[in-house]
Amino acid sequence: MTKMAETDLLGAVNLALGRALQDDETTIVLGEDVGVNGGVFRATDGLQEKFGSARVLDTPLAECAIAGIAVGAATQGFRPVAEIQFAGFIYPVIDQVLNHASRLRTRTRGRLSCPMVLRAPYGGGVHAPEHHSESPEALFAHIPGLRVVIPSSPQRAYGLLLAAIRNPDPVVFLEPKRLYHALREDVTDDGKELPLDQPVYLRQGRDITLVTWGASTLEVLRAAEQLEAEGISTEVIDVATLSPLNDEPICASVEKTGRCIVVHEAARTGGFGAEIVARIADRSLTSLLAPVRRVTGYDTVIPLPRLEVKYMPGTRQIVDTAQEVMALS
Amino acid sequence: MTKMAETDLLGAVNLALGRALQDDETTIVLGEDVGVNGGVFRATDGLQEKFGSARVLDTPLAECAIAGIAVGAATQGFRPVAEIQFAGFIYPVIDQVLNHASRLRTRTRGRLSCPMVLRAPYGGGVHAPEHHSESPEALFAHIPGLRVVIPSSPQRAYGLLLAAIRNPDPVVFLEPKRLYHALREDVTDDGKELPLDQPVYLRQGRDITLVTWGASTLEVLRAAEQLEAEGISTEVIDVATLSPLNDEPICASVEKTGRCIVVHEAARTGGFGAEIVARIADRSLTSLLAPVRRVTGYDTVIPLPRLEVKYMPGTRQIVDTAQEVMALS
Amino acid sequence: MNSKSNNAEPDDGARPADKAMNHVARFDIFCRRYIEPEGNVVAELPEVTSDVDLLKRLYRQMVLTRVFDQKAIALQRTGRLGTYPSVLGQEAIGTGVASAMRDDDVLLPSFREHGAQLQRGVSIRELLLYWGGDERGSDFSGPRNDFPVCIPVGSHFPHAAGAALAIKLRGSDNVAVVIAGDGATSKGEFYEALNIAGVWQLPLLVVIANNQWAISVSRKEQTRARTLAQKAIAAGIPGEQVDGNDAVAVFTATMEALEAIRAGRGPHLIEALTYRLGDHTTADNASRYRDDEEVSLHWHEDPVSRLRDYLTAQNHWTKEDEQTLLEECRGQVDSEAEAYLAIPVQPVSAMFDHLFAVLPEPLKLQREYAMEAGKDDQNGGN
Amino acid sequence: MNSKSNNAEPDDGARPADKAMNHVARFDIFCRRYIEPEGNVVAELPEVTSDVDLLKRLYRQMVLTRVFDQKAIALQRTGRLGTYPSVLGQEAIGTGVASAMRDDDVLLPSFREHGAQLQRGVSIRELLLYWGGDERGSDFSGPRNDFPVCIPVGSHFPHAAGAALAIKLRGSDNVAVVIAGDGATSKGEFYEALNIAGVWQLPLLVVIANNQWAISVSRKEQTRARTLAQKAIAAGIPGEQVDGNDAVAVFTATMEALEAIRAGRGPHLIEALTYRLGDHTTADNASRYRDDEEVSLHWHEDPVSRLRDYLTAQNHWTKEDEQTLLEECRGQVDSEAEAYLAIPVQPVSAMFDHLFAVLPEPLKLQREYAMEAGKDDQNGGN
Ligand SMILES: Cc1ncc(C[n+]2csc(CCOP(=O)(O)OP(=O)(O)O)c2C)c(N)n1
Ligand SMILES: Cc1ncc(C[n+]2csc(CCOP(=O)(O)OP(=O)(O)O)c2C)c(N)n1
Ligand SMILES: [Mg+2]
Ligand SMILES: [Mg+2]
Repeated sequence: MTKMAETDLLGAVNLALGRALQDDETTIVLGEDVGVNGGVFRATDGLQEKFGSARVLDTPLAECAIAGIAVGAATQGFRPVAEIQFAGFIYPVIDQVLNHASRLRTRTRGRLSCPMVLRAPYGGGVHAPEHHSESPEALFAHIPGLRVVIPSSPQRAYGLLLAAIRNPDPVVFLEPKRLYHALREDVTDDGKELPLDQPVYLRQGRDITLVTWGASTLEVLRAAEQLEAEGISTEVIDVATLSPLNDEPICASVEKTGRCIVVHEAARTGGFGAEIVARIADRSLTSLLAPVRRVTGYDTVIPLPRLEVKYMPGTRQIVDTAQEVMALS
Repeated sequence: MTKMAETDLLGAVNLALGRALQDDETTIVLGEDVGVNGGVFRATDGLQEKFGSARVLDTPLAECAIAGIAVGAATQGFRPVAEIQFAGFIYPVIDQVLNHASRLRTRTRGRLSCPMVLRAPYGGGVHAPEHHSESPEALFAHIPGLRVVIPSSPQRAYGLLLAAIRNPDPVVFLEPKRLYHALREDVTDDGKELPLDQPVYLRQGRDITLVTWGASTLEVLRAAEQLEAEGISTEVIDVATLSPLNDEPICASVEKTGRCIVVHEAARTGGFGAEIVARIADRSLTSLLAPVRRVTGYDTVIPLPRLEVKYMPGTRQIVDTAQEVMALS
Repeated sequence: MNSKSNNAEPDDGARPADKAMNHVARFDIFCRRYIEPEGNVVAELPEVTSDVDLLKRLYRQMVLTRVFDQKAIALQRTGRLGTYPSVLGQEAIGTGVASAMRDDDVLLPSFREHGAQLQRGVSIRELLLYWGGDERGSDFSGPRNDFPVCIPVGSHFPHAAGAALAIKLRGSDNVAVVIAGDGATSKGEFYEALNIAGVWQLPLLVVIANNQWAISVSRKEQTRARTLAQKAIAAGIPGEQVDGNDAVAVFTATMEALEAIRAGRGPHLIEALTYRLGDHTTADNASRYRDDEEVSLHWHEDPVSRLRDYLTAQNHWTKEDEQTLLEECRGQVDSEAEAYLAIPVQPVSAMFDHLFAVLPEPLKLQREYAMEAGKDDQNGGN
Repeated sequence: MNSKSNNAEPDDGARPADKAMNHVARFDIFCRRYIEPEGNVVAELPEVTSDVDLLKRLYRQMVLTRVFDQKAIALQRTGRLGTYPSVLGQEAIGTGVASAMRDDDVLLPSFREHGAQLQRGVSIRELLLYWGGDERGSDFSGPRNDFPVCIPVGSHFPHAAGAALAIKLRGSDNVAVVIAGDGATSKGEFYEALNIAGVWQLPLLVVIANNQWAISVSRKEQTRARTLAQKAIAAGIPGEQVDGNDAVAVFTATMEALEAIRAGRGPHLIEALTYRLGDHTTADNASRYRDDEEVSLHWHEDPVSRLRDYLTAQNHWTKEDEQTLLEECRGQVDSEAEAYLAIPVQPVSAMFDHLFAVLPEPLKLQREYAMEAGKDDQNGGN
């Protein structure tokens, strides 16, 4: 059953979950409020009605156990897709992800494995309460044996989430909630996945490479247009799978343009932008015509809504930084 | 009471804890087995006997609560020094550290604060069981409002731990357990702290800057000597306070030498080495004569003891990489 | 409410099959109530509440809480407040618990305990400022040692144990009081903190505001335990239920527990039974997961009208008293709301200024950059 | 062991003061024992253990476990094994529990349950390989779905609930069995997993091997709960104590619990009372924190001699049987140890080869580099 429909990123997540539940009866969905309520964002809307409460399970309020139960079920032949309601509540599961999910295969030399997905809405910019605007991708991207995937459009959300669910290893799938309703596009519910471990070119250009992921793609693309108008041609890359990081396309682009800016919303120090820069400084240093800059959240706690906008890396900062980088070379 | 004595890093930690307990009655020590047993490594040996079980508290087996209790006591005027028995068991406390300890001051605009220290032995190379050889520093170094401090000698362990305990904000203090008994030096128990937020020059040189921290300083210094013998002069910097990172001395050194290698034991991708490289690629790019390389643990789970040595970044790899970097410029 | 006799049959656990089985321990859970719906008295009111003025204070405070709640929702609906969790129907818990506390006790509230915070002396303006999205709302001028509200559910239980440890080490007789919901009892921290508090006999009171729902997850889906009070048994500490819509019962149970704790008898758990009459927050639509009929039935249990009915029946309260009180409350809330709305946004530098006691050198450049970038209102991702 | 009557006074919880107090729930904890020290029978042995061969099998397995344990310690002392946690004195638990399990049940052992693993079909060679520091030791050829041992204390409780969920969803009647120590009951995951298992009525058996110590922290310092069995009450599921040094009691309690669980009656908790006769691990020195005298007293409870004494008294076991058995066990353990010692170290590439199902492209270069660098034995930080 193939349907094409215009949908937003949230709708695409819902489609992919429905498709996975439909195609493979070992797929289950669990989390707080994912059942009757369809998730606080409605990512799981209608799924329990369609697939029953044995496969779409409302859990008690216990994130660590949600992840740990997913681990246990995954080792015994299921493909759990667990939702953490907001990324701010994901920290109690790091232990389960790091010490168990990402290691069970290697600990047992392949005897047991852990094909599970941990989904969570992440990021700021939606005027949410305290602790609801976190960007923790760097914490997960440092964990060997784990994939960290972040979609930035409805189509990519659909295809990457399906790929994540079908992947034989654990995936942390972070959904930029600022994009949930930000753009709509046609998504064909054909069950086709998109490749993991593959950055995506969002725009081809000459002068400068802008590397980003998640909600920041919006600002980066906007900045790219402004820069184009000023005669600066940018190449925009959405990293999509942060870890394991395939730096080939990024380094290839930088070797072409000679300049690079990495943009992300998380705090700068120890953010995943550092890894991108380090790859470039290792592999493509001699191609660089200018310093590599990062436009990111500050090394502060993301403020409550009234000041939040001042924390988020904005289009203007990207444009300014690009101009500065151009001027430096 | 000032005593000078030759001691190892573990002994220095013990001295600093004793001094802090002595000098300030709001200092308390808590953790699993820190009391009668004196800690599984003996870091707290004799402290309960001397300061009583009200100030040196054996806790039940619950890491998340240990950290959370430290948070609660810290807000009410105490200076808790909590021990996590091994860094492999520290992940359940990330939630408490990230969502609470590091934020209470900013959340309350300074009304409450959290002067606590979380100590944990970390790193591999001691043939420990599974889950006992972790290097999680990068996870903490990405948390705004938190300090991450790692000593690499008995003197620095003493001075930095005292500074961490007296600091008005939370500190994660990671002790490289491979160094616990690796070297001895005179430590004067004079209550003098060493400055935080300050990388330390361990060796001055001309040709290449080696940046590192923790147990890897051993290999780096060994490599530096070998390189010296080959006519390559290295500058060695121990970062000491990873976050907030003061990159001035690092960039200044790289601007002098034109070359840099970062060495750490944790997995490479998303490791804190990336941040060091990113700072250099931003601030000191034009001084670079060669790519910046990282010599690190692999992006794999650290193996069990029989294969562990093959995971750890060794002297030979550092020397080889330095020679390569020299050859590239 | 169930009213079995004291020596009822065991509810759970293995039954003795033969001589191989020794009885080792027995536990009982009780539930307390003085005033039932419509203000009828089911048991003589306790000594501590013999003072009518106290009862009136409890009542006034509940009404103030409710008026505040209505205002907050109205402000949110008109875009002048952020997402807000209504406390409608649960006013007796915050009011009853906080009224029994001493000023030098320490409160660690969940995100829904505006009533307790108001009673503790947090101003309406501060509450609105916080829910309006401004950190200064947690810089209370009133109870300086109280915690800000806890958003990550249950993560404040260990803080409460830590605050109680500080009290115990200092040798004083104040108490740390933590309030959280039924959902919070599923989190590991709840049990970890309770267990340690038990071992160390900390001066800690844990109040569970069991409003039967955790967003869309019902109490029954949250745990198979018949009561939440019995979770205290796991920690070897006393646990009891109280009718959380009976302000007198909440106040009395809290008072007695606090006295026992001050006397050194260690931690205590109170499960207060209530019902969330509103949506989970202003971002929620409860009709997706529960019947309006269920909600209507629970209006019958409403704590505010219950105490009013009682006071009225005892001739301590009149229609005029009610009118005056409502006007007072509305006046106070409205003027505080005005004051809140007049508070200008913090400067960009505020992000940095309380991150550390002293801003570390490496962050100073970022602060300067942020101030420069922040001047421009175009900037930022929104 | 305590032997109060069934209708004993409540041990805990508020007592009814007046009419305001309703009794809501009651819970009782029992402890089961058939054979006491010196092999005396305190209660008629249950039907399921009427088969003498079964008792002999239990006994042989305990002896094998003990002989294995001695060998492991000896290997560690001579530098041929890593840090090792002895199971001395606790053999009845692993043996009793695992013997009552079916092959298609799933075991999730703590790090000390070598006895259970042996009974499940993990080979001695594999156990030694694991404790010798080689991941291949967790690639059991026997119970392919069993978990490897869990080192981060208590973190496997949720896995057990997850495995039980898988079983329930599949509709089969096998059971997930998790074993952990007394210390593990202080971890949040223990309660979280128990609670969810209760709500979902999962086929889960939780066995707590209460050996009175968590390294240097005594049972009393671990929790104020009088029993660990009563922690089940928090989750609304049955909990019971069993004399963990009585293999018959452990086997029987497990058997009955498994039957109930298979019949769909949901999760169950067994606290098995025992004592850790050895050091915590070979890296520990227990005399730092407990008296030798305490340890000596507990030798009296030794599960191995207890069952031997019983069998001997019943004329089912002779000195010669014992001699033969010991020789058999030693022979088996020695030859397995030889086999273990002959296993060469894994190649460097092994670090990468099971990290993912298929090594991602970006990691291939690292793998090559590692193989190149690893050739050189000088390399590495040690
Ligand atoms: C750790 C955590 N997980 C999830 C959430 C999202 N969330 C906010 S409130 C809530 C339900 C809380 O239920 P309960 O504890 O009963 O309190 P109530 O809302 O009923 O007052 C959830 C799931 C959260 N804030 N924290
Ligand atoms: C989460 C965690 N914290 C600390 C440790 C270190 N540690 C290993 S065993 C142990 C004590 C465990 O006690 P218990 O659960 O009673 O099991 P036993 O050792 O008695 O079998 C501790 C603290 C660990 N392995 N995991
Ligand atoms: Mg609730
Ligand atoms: Mg134990």
